Amino acid sequence: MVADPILYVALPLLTAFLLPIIGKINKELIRIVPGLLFAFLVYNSIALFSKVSATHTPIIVEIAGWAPPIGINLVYSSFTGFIATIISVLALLVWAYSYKFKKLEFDNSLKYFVLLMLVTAGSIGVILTGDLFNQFVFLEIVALSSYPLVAFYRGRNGAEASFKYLLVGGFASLSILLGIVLIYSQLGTLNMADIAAHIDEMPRNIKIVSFTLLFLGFAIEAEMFPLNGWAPDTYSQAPGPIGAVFAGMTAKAGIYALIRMIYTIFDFSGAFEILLIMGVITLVVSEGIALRQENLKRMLAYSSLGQMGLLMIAFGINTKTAVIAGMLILFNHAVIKSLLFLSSSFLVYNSKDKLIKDAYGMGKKLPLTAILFGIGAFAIVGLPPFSGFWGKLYLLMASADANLLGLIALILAVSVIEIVYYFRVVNGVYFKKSKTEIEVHKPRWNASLAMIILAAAIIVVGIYPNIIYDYLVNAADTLLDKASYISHVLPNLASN
Amino acid sequence: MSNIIIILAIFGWAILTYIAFRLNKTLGNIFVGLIAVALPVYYFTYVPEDYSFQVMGLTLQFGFTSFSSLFAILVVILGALTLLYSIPYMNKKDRLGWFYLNFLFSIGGMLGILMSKDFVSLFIFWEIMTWSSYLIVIFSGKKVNKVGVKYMVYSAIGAYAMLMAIVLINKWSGTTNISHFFETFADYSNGAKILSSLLLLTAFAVKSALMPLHVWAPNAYTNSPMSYTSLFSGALSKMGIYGMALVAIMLYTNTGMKFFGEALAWLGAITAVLATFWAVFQTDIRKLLAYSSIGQLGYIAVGLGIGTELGVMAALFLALLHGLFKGILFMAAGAIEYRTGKTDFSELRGLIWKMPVTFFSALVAIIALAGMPPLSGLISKWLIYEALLSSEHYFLIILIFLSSTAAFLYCFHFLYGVFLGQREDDIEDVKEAPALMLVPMVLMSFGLLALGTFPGLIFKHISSSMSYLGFNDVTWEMSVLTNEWGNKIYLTHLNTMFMVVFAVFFVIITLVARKKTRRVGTKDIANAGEPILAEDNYHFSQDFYKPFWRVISPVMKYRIETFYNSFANGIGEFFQFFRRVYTGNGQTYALYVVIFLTILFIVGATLI
Amino acid sequence: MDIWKLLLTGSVTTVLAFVVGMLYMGLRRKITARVQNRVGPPIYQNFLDVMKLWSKKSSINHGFMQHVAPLWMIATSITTLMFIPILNNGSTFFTNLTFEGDLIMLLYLMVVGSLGMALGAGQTGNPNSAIGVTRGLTQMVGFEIPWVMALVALMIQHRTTTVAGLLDVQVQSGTWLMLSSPFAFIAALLAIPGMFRYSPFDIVGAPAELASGPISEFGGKYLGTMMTNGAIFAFVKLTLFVDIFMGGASNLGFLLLKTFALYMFPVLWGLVSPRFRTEQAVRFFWGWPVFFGVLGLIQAAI
Amino acid sequence: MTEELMQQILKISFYGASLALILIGLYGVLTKKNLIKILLSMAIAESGLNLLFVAIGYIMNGTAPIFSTAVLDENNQLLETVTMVDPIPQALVLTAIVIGLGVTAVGLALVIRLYKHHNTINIDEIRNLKW
Repeated sequence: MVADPILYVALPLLTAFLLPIIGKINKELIRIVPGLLFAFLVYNSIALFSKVSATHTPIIVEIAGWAPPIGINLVYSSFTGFIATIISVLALLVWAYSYKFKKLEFDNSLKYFVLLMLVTAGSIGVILTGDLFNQFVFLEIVALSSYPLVAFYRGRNGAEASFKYLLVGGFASLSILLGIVLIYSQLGTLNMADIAAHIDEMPRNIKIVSFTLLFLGFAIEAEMFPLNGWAPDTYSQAPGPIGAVFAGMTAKAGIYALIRMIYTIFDFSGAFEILLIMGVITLVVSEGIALRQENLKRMLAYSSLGQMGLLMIAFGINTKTAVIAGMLILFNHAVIKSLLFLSSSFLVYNSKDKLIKDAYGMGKKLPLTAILFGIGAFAIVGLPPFSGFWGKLYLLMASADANLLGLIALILAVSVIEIVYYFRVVNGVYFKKSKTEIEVHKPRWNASLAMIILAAAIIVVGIYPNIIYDYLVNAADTLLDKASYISHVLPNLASN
Repeated sequence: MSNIIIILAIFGWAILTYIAFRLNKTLGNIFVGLIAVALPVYYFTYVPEDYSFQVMGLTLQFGFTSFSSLFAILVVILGALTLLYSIPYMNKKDRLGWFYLNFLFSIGGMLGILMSKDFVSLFIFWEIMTWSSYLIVIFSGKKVNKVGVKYMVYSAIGAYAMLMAIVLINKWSGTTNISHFFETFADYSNGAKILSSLLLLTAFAVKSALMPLHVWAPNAYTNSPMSYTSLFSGALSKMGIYGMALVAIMLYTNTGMKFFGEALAWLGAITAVLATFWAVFQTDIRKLLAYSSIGQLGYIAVGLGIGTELGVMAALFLALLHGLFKGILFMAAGAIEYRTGKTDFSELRGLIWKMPVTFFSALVAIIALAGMPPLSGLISKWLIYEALLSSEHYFLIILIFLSSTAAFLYCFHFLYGVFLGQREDDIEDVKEAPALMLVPMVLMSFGLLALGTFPGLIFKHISSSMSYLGFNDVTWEMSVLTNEWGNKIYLTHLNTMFMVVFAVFFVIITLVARKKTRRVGTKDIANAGEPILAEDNYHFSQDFYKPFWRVISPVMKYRIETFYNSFANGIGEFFQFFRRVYTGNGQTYALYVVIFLTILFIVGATLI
Repeated sequence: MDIWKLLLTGSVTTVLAFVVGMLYMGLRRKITARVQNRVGPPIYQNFLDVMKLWSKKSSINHGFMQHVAPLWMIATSITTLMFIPILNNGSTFFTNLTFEGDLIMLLYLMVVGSLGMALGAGQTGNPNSAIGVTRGLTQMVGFEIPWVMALVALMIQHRTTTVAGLLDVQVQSGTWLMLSSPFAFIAALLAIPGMFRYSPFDIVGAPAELASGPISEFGGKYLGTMMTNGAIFAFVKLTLFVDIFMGGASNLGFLLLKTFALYMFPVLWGLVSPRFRTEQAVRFFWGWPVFFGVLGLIQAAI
Repeated sequence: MTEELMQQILKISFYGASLALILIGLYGVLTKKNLIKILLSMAIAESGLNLLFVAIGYIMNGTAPIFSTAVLDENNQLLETVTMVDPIPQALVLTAIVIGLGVTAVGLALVIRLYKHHNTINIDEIRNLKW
């Protein structure tokens, strides 16, 4: 079978548009075809990623035969491939999970899967593309398909959340577009490598303005405080699996765009400090606010924001160890937070307000889901032998290397807060009596399987992290080596 | 290789046990019994080997040192006995598989800690031990948040202090190897020395419930099943002592930072005094024992803090001994709970008639705890006092003495309140605990008796482990104790004397007027001429040490716990206020974006 | 160690302690009576009492712990006695086990009897007994502190923990420790009444409140044993104190003189003082005695 | 000279107009309480942005960026250079317009949903999700 980065984007988009037609043939195909697609994406990832890992050179695809900087290109390197692989695996699991999810309520699987495919394609596109405007377009695809997903259920406040997202997301797109316009006006190119190679030709003022605008736009997508007001609402109102999608895909796309911009495109060393400081603020504020949440999904959302803060810290420190830590946290966040969102959806399946109280007593009624949620909670607070621990350890080691003692203490203090609110929930799930009589909904085997795979990944990576360590190191090397990125994308530039 | 295998085998067996309990309770119990037997057998027969491997670019190393194997003995023996004890004790409960899973995980975690030769694996096993013990603390499902989360939070504070120390050490010395850290510690800058050692000390102090980090302990000890609390207080808290010994001796005593050792000793002494005072006023036997544990751990900290040869010897001896006698006492409390379902002094009385074996085990343990001859407690106390005397700690010794004198109060309270006093009809149905619960208690009682006269049995191990800490050729004799001034006590003579006189008088007093000795009930007492009615009970259980309370209540009203609670609440309230940032109005969020952009422009103008 | 010699000297010492203790207690009753303007019993009255108790045919027993409590106490007292030097001249006759233990051990050994007593009293089921025991233990926490402070001061100053060592110090320097370490002596002296539990520290027995407290359920042979023990233990305490602070004695005459002089201190104090409440007693001991104890420690430190 | 001046003035007026549009849009988004007005303000800001983008690529007297007839000499050299506006901004703006349209459409759909759910389109009253 063929494996090509372009398929990541092309196939889901194509399938998304064909799906209504396929649906006419057989209703069941609406559910099956996306699964086949995602399975193919996973295959695609594995094939490409193993190739990239073996050769240590990125695969660069020039779309429509135009070589960069004129044409649009996709860059599949150890770094982007790692994230793309996570996203495609996650997409497959989310598909498996949401196969017939809430089917009884109303059957809207066509919309759902179309949107899911669009989000996946958009997220992977953001990560793979080597063109700034193209990245903007993919981000907009992500955003545009996220808005309806958030407002998917009629009965909830989804529309409200979606509208807030749209409002802030509108700012993001304005800001990004403006930044792109400024860069284009000065350099006349939109290719990232090309911009990076010529960035010092830009007047300083315009460089700063465009940097600021791009930073703002991507920071909104990356859920940086205080730009993340929309995020808790969307996480809590979207359908259960979509929470996992947001945590594992769209937020990843946002943070990727942010770090790609800071690491590769611009050459501001102060940008790392901004990222670091904003990460710290995001972390502390979000985890602190999560402390007294009554809504389970909202609590998870704030916790997710906190993890994004950790990611920003990791990438803000800007050393190799820190980037490895960042990749690990990115992996953990994608896997663990997805598991938490997926399992918590069943804990509060039939509850209207998704309150933590409603999950009480589910330990007996939904033993498997509860234990999976428990594993997720243990992992996210960083207890060994779960994978969350290694991320935290590496981040701390990176902070220590950078002489940031206060940061270490702060991260650890925040972890204590995390323990408090997560363990309260887990305890409640197992030991508190359920007060209201809420009908439980047992996960189907496909949903269980998706969650078990995630949990298994957490445990396996936790016990034996060496299996991903080499990939992480490669990814970190790739991200940090700006020159080789440019030279790989623009082989002619060096000779000129 | 064999080192890490034993840990993995325990973890694997834990999971197998879990599965076995899901299939069949008897099968599960057989699995538990097997590991209980296999653990000591394997431990005492295998040949240790070092092993190391790479994880995430870090080197993890395993292998027992002469020092850690001392604690491993305690863990293995106490672990095996508590497992045996658990079989009947937990038999009526649900979710047994879950219980034993965590039980075995915490044993494996403890052995892993002792086996770790580098900080990262130490931390990993430390955390495994912590969460598995946490899961047992909340096993009963009662007070899960108030007690369980509190335990987890304090443990996390400790563990994270350790983690911070680890990453700093890794940065400073480029490796996380423990012995390398100790060897190069002298080269560190002063700030690094103080910071790293204090962080490590905090971590270990939490586990060993040193004040002011003890807050979790009484409730956590009380809340977990007694069969586990035996291990919890007896062995698990000793992991803190293990680390504390390393820090206190390797870092403070051996590198001339005596001041911190002194501070540790003072903290230990204050812990001993205050915890003992609190133990005196407890009305629940489990809490009494829990506070008593804290106090005893304080003694150990004193011994480690002063860091002289005798002091360390005393601390290590007491650490092992405490495992034994507190093990017995918690088991006894468990047996009482098992048979009567009660643990409050106001509901218990007169059980000596019904549970004599439990009583005598508890009596032996209490005598050892109080430090009286002819049992081994005397030796630990003696060593501590001699250590303090010869290192001229005038006031510390007074504090310790105050604490151990006050300990008599709760010792009597425990024995009297539960086993003695006026019998009542409600205990008529109570039976002696099952044999499998008695066996561990009795075995450990014999251990205490033997050590009371022949402490050399343990001194042998202690002296070899102290060579690891830098005390070479520690002198010891089988049953003679010698202090630094050459004063000796001959335990054989003392104990023989006592027992012979006791035996002689026992014969005399039993034989004299044997036939005319009337055995009467406890309601047949001198009561100003008034007979006690059947429905009355004059058992003394309320306000047991009221006068003493009146004396020391001015001190006792200051509780660090209230301070911690208000601090935690303050944090919660602060963020509660902060939540209002998220107003729920989309326009406000848009406004934030604009404000952020403005700030970013201002900051951005300074970018290079 | 020659067992037979120990048996002989030990027995003699025990008998000596018993007789002296009994006589002192008789004297106390006599003196008390005289001060209160009564005739009082003859000083040998206590011997008669013990004989009567031992020869009583019947006794009440509530259980095993009550059975062993008295002999627990007497075993403690006799064992303790064996470890205390009676004379300071190195006489081999009264050596017993003197050189095989030290003060710290003695401190602990001396409370073993109290534990036995407490358990025995506890088993009788009489609430007065238990109350008495709690009071006794509380009071013990009080007086042990100044007492130990004094001992610690001496032990550290003279770098020995044995009674024999402290005796040697006094013999060689020719000065009693009560003169060279006056503060420690005062602290210890003030603790003595607490040990003897005479008024104002008779809160354990407290005849009017507790009906003689812990011993209220003991009779016959049990009470006889306890009285015997009381006599021996009184001698033990006095001799120990004399050994430590008053230079010991080179012959039995001096020993009697010094111990009697010391014994009069709690007795005479008791005659003129009403009973403290428990907390008052503890507060008393933690007041001036501790103050002097601290002074003693400071003196030793300097 | 005058042509260059003209070009400058034109550019500046283009820039000014687009900036004004963006600011108007921002003002509307931040102050208007009506959801539809907010959406419209966003659309205004976006068109301002698009205008800016096109203006950057604009060259005075340039033709549309379409290769129609190239006048070549026998050596295949261009005889006459045709001034074309930069094609890329136009292409990109086209995309941006489409995206903006999509956003507006979704937004309006959401407004309908919100109106059904809350019976109001005042943004201050739609605050079920907070804190």
